[in-house]
Amino acid sequence: MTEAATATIPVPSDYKSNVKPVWCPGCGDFGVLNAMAKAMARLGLRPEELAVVSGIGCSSRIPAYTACYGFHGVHGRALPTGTGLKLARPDLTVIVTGGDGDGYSIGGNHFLHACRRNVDLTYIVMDNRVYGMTKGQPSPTTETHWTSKLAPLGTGINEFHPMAIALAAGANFVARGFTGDPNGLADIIVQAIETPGFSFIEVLSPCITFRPEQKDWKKTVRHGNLSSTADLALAARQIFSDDGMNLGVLYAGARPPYRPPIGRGRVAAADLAAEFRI
Amino acid sequence: MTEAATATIPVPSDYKSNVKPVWCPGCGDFGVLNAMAKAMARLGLRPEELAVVSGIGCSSRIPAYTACYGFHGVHGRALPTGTGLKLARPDLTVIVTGGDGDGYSIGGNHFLHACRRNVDLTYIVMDNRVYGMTKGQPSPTTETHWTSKLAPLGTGINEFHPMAIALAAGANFVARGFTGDPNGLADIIVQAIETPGFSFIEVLSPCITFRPEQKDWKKTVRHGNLSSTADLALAARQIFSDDGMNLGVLYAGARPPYRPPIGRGRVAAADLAAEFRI
Amino acid sequence: MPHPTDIADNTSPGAAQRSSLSVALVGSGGAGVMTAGNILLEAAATAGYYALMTRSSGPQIRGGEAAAMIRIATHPVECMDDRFHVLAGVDWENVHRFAAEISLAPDGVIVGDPGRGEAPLVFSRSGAAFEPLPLARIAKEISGGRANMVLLGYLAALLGLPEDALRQATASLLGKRPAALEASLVALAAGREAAPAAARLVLEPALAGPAARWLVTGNEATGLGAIVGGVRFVAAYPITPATELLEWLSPALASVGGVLVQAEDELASINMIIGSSFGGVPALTATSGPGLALMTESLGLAVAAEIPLVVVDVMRVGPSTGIPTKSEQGDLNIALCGLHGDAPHLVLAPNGVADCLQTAQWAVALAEALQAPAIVLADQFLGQARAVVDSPRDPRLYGKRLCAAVGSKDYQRYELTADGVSAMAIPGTVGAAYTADGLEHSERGTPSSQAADHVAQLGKRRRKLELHDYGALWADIEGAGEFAVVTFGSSTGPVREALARLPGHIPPIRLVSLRLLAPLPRDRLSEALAGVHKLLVIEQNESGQLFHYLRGVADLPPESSSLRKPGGQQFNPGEIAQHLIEWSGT
Amino acid sequence: MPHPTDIADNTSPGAAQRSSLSVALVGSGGAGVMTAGNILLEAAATAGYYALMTRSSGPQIRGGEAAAMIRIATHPVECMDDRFHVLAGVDWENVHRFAAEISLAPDGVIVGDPGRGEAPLVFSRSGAAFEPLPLARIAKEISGGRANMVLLGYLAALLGLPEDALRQATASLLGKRPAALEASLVALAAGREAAPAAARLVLEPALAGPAARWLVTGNEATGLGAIVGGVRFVAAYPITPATELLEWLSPALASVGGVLVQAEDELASINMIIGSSFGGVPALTATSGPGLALMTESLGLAVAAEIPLVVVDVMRVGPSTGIPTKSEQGDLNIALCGLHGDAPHLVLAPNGVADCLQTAQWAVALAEALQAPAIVLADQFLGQARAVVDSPRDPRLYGKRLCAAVGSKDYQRYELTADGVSAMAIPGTVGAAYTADGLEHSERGTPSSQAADHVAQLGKRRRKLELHDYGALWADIEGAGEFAVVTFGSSTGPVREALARLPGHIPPIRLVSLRLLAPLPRDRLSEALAGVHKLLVIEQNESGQLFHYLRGVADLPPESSSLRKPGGQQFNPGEIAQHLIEWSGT
Ligand SMILES: Cc1ncc(C[n+]2csc(CCOP(=O)(O)OP(=O)(O)O)c2C)c(N)n1
Ligand SMILES: Cc1ncc(C[n+]2csc(CCOP(=O)(O)OP(=O)(O)O)c2C)c(N)n1
Ligand code: SF4
Ligand code: SF4
Ligand SMILES: [Mg+2]
Ligand SMILES: [Mg+2]
Repeated sequence: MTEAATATIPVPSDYKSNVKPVWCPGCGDFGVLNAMAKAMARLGLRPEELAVVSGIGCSSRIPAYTACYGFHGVHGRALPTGTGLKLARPDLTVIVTGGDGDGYSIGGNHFLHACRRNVDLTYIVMDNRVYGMTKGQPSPTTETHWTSKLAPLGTGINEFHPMAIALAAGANFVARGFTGDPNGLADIIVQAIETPGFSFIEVLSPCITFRPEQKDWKKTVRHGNLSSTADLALAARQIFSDDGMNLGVLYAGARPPYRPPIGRGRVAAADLAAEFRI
Repeated sequence: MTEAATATIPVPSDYKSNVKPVWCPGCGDFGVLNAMAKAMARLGLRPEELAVVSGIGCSSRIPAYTACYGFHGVHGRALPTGTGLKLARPDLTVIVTGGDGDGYSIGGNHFLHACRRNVDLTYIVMDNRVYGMTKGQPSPTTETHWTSKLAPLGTGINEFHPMAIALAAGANFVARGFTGDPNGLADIIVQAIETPGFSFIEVLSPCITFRPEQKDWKKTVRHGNLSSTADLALAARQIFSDDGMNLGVLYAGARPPYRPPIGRGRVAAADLAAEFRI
Repeated sequence: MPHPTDIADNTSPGAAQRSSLSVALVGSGGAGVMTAGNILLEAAATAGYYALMTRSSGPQIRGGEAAAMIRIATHPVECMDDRFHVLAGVDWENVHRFAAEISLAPDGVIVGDPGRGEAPLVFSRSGAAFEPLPLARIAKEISGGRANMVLLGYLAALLGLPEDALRQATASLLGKRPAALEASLVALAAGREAAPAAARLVLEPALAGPAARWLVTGNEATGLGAIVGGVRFVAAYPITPATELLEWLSPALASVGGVLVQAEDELASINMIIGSSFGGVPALTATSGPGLALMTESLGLAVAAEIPLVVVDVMRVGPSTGIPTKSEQGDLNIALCGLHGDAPHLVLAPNGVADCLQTAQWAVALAEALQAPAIVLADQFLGQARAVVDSPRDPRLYGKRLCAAVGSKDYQRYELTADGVSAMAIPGTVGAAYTADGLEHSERGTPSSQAADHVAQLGKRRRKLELHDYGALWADIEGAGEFAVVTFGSSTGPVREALARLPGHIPPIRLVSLRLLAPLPRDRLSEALAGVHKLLVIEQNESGQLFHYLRGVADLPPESSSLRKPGGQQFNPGEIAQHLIEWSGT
Repeated sequence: MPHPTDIADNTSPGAAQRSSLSVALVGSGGAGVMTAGNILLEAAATAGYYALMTRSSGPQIRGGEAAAMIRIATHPVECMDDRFHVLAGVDWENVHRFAAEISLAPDGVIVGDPGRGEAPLVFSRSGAAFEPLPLARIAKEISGGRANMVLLGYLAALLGLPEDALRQATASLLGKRPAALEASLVALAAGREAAPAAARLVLEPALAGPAARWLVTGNEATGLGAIVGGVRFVAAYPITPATELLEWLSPALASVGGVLVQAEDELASINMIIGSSFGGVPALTATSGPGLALMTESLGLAVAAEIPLVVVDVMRVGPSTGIPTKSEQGDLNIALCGLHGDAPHLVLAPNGVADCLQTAQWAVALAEALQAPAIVLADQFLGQARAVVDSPRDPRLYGKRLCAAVGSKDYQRYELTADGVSAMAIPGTVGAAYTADGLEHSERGTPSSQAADHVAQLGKRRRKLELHDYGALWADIEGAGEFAVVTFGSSTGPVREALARLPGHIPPIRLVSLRLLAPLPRDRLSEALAGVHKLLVIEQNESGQLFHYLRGVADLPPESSSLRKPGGQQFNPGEIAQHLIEWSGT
């Protein structure tokens, strides 16, 4: 992004870097990158006021493709990293990104506690129901009967329901988007960022290579089928009849975010020694 | 337990070892030990057919106080240990035990995935809403405003709802017991062990030392207020109006447990080499 | 002093026939480089040659440029040669990225379609001659014909691989798709026809038939060794480059009545196998550096509670996420010293593709015998290299645990026995119920904070490892003389070959390749190094982890030094030979 | 050859006054042993003495038997004495459990209520005289009177502590409860009255007023050092014996405008502080062995992505859960070598209670200057010991990071600078946005799988640590001569005192106590050991982790050996002095 751009009205391309994505041609994550850039432009934030944090996976490569400050950490720990960053630097807008394996398998505990802690973060999970980066193993959201080398008979395990868990754990904003609809997804991202507290967006983002059948998602998703509510019980009821293909905002609550007292103390560090003097 | 006892009708004391508990006098965990012993006697299993697995915490000391095979592992990992044991030894009855810190904080991810995986285990969490062993820090179930040295202003974080998470994650049996009612708790444990798949029991078990106010639980709990259902939506609705003091079985499903194919192969190990021969 | 390239492996440099030839096949995504490479490898095997194939690809997740690097030889090969004799490109898109990995011999050949332009300068400046081959045109003339197959036919002819072997290999790999197979056979023939009648690069005839050979990867060999050793339970979390090991194990275990579970993370993996092993079923997990790091807390539990288990670390470039697709021997430190507290355990390393079998099997046997965790340090090179090897010798080592008998009187799980090994009661055993504990404990297993119990149990756990007789497998020892090289793992291949290139070298140089790294058999090492006054430790990492470890725990000859190279690129025999000449000359 | 007890610290053994006296107060749960101990400690401080208190308790979580062990001296003390001069029991229930920790001097005194029976044989067989004191009876006569206070009054008189100091200390600790205070003062007086007029165990008068002294624990000193060094963000998960450090930090950080978050586990803790530090706010976590093990993967990330941070490991007995309440120096291995791949980082260790402040502060400064993680190895002894110390010197070391300026042109986060340190852009800085990465990367930070980038970045990360000038703080060096002892951490106290007990010892013995363990300043160590031909490495663990590390990376004198002792019980000066005499005599 050029110096001049900060003065003019920002456009999505201001939020993209010139690093070439390693993604397979046709990967759903391209659309998520586009939607993020659109959302950032709509919000009018400067790229350097934004930080994009991730773990490891194809989807987790996204930070370097934005023009924002980025952090590409270790597998499964994006949420704590984002949490630490936001608590220490409340002035930044922090977006945490990653995949279904990163977020729900190895990172599941942090997902639970991030929802509960309700720090003002936006968490975008690119769900392709597979481990793309390690070449096609089942993730928690993989359908029970999907077969793979590692699970030749399918997993035999019920799928994980991220939105249900997010609700039960206390996320303040819960939505589902689709990479094939970057404008709709950008709308959701804008709303998520603007809603204080922990916002969770599940994005259906096909893995063209290991789950080519997901190309059909563009036919099976139902736009705007989730209706936004601030009533937790209502939201929970919607989730019970959800088959994973309904798009939109499910829940937007009003729980005040966890705000750290950073920067508010008045004592000089050296004065702390007083209590030890005899 | 003596040799002779295996032939006669078992009594609870057959299931207790002679190791003296390190618990504070009055600790709720004594009642849980008693209830477990009662349940085991009612089930009539031999102690050596039972394995009790735990993590670290006051509550996690329980295995050595039983006369069963016990495993006292590391903090937060009791569920994977129990899972590995049960998958490798489907003939054993495996009970996993621990505290709210062990199970919901450091062990939260395994809780999620154990519910989802639905291996035939019974998981008993002694919830005292505090870290007893490390002397009084807040746990995920600690009330937002409870103050402690580590969180002098309270945690400022919403409490974790174990039963809601267990339901959302797919546990097959979900119940709440109270240590002050060892008979009622024993009933629940018997039912949990008899129900195939993953059974989760939240036990209100006061920490007399760091949460002395929990002595009042014996007045505030409501016996049998949860009504057992196999309908997930109904169970979820009950959870919405639950204040944590209702006792009983909330949900008993019929999802078939995950059964490993162990022991069913017919190929000799050495024959696997055939595929590599030129 | 001869330059190592002068003393290269080819017995008669000027001659028409060579005992080892190396080919790199490159092309963009979808060009079929890997298929061609696999067929070439299998054809070489069928024709009675030894061979080795490694792969490389661009940064793209899938569909990017790829390289299949194949070495074919009349003798066993455990590493790539210094230089490639042939670079064959289906096309040249982005293949400059492989420049560092593919160094061409000056008398080498570059084969490519003139219609695709010239090979990148990084390759052609080696002096290799360009042999134009109109791949596209030839392929087009064949219905269903593909350029990679034409190129392969040409290559086989160039190398002098029998036509039959090539057809057989093609049939074996493409047999399930008859149409593709037919078109491929035609394309192979067309390629062969386009080859010059008298090629400069021809292999010596293979010495024997392939009767007693295997075509296997290190990961597969590790998996097989584990199962033969007795493993019946595996819990693991996918990670490059260990995933293929798990993917091989999953159906293989099922077929022998075992089970593989995909865990939610590595913390779960290691604790699941602890659970299985506590239950009496030998268990294993496989991972790479990042996953091993997550397991160290619970490895300590396995030490303290005395639970046998095996962790295979297929090492990749570190630190942190590093370079997942490249090899390095950088996890030696964490494997040896990564546990908190005094936590003696076993660390082993296979030193070749086939040796992965024996080492994994031995690891299972040792873990079970000593009721301790064993870490096996394989690496990306060994794990993913596919090789034609002599059929591995069966070490006849099986997991055998000392178990408590039914009704043992006054059973003490952690009894202070002379050899440190105490009987383990398997759940279900009447009269021997106990609680395994990671807290320090008395002989009975009851938690104890008494220093005396701590001292006694620490001693027991150390003693059982130190007193065990590890036999001859602890190291491969070759040669004699006052100079010696110590190495381990995948560095052994190039070191061994470097030494073979210095026949009759004065002074003679011994080789010690360590298979058992911890506990280090210090006495045996001293014996193996008796009379040595100059020692070189060779390893693939930046900081010299083996060198410092050996200095720390063993008595090395006063003149000991270190040759190391970070990962990302394997040692080649030539650079080691060069170093050995300089080192032994001073 | 004199026996070390003959050369004990008391300058005139037979005399009425001593320069150091040690008292153990014991009793069952609720007996008030800790309150009495704390008052005694503060009274000693008020009276101008140096002092040290450690605690021990039975296996019960709460309310079990307890022991407060207090040493009072006219000179600074950093360890307990070999023997206790007084054992004072409110009662004797289960206190035999402390036998290993409380060894009584033959001329010692046992004080107790005859109504409670005799002291356990393990104590009385030392030959110590029993002094009966009817605690219950005296306490009963005082409204609200408690036995522990009567005992304390008696003890103070026995030791010759001024009455004023005792009253002042009591007021300071019980001031908030006036009724309890009043009763206590009466009880103290009653106890004092019951004491013999001419006691055999009297302290020499204190040498100076307490003006420039602190009463502090190592954990508190560590916390203060961290904050003064610049830390403003802490994320941590409770674990014994680090919890008190966190509990001190929580309100302290809030008061200076920082924040402490309780994380869900140690994996979250370490990554939260990585996030904070990436954001420009210096950050720390504290844990013990099991937690450190969980952090090593992400410590590797901090190495690769070059994120400054501090991890304090308050070591306890390992392996695994071990003995959480006892001290050991067993995490040196994991701190030095526990990361996968080649991952150079900083490891420091405080060598005394007060030194915790300086070392923590230095760790923050080094981490920030070198953009690398620093591990501080404190331990349970240092962390939980409460001591009267000279007010610590302010090392004036503060975290200062090289930051990228606004609008840096062509900003390269991982630029290959001469000293290896490159400017870090703090989020918000215009024109310098970059992505920090744990994958190997180019100078710009873009992931790279090229061996050349790997070699360059590995070199950069090693170089910045090796080229830094660590100044004089790397070690405390005392004495001269051809014999030397190297040690670290809490072993320094008893080693130093052992050496002080051998004044004029021939041969003279040098002391090197390492504060910076990694990177080891090899040249400075060589200098410090110049002329030494016999070296002894002293540490508190079973396997000799420091000894083997030093052998591995440094050039030690040929005659180097190791003195070690597993944790659970601290070294005492006498046993070290004894060993030094034997070792230096041969
Ligand atoms: C500790 C650790 N374990 C395992 C891995 C290997 N790994 C890398 S990415 C990945 C899964 C990625 O799946 P997901 O998060 O769904 O991302 P996707 O590639 O599908 O976008 C795994 C298991 C790792 N890097 N680190
Ligand atoms: C890896 C690790 N982190 C931290 C600890 C310290 N620790 C021991 S028990 C415990 C919490 C116990 O709380 P809970 O599970 O609720 O059990 P309770 O004592 O309340 O029964 C903690 C944090 C540890 N042992 N290991
Ligand atoms: S493997 Fe799948 S998720 Fe990964 S880049 Fe390719 S299409 Fe996308
Ligand atoms: S501290 Fe609390 S939980 Fe622990 S034993 Fe005592 S009463 Fe029970
Ligand atoms: Mg995915
Ligand atoms: Mg608890």
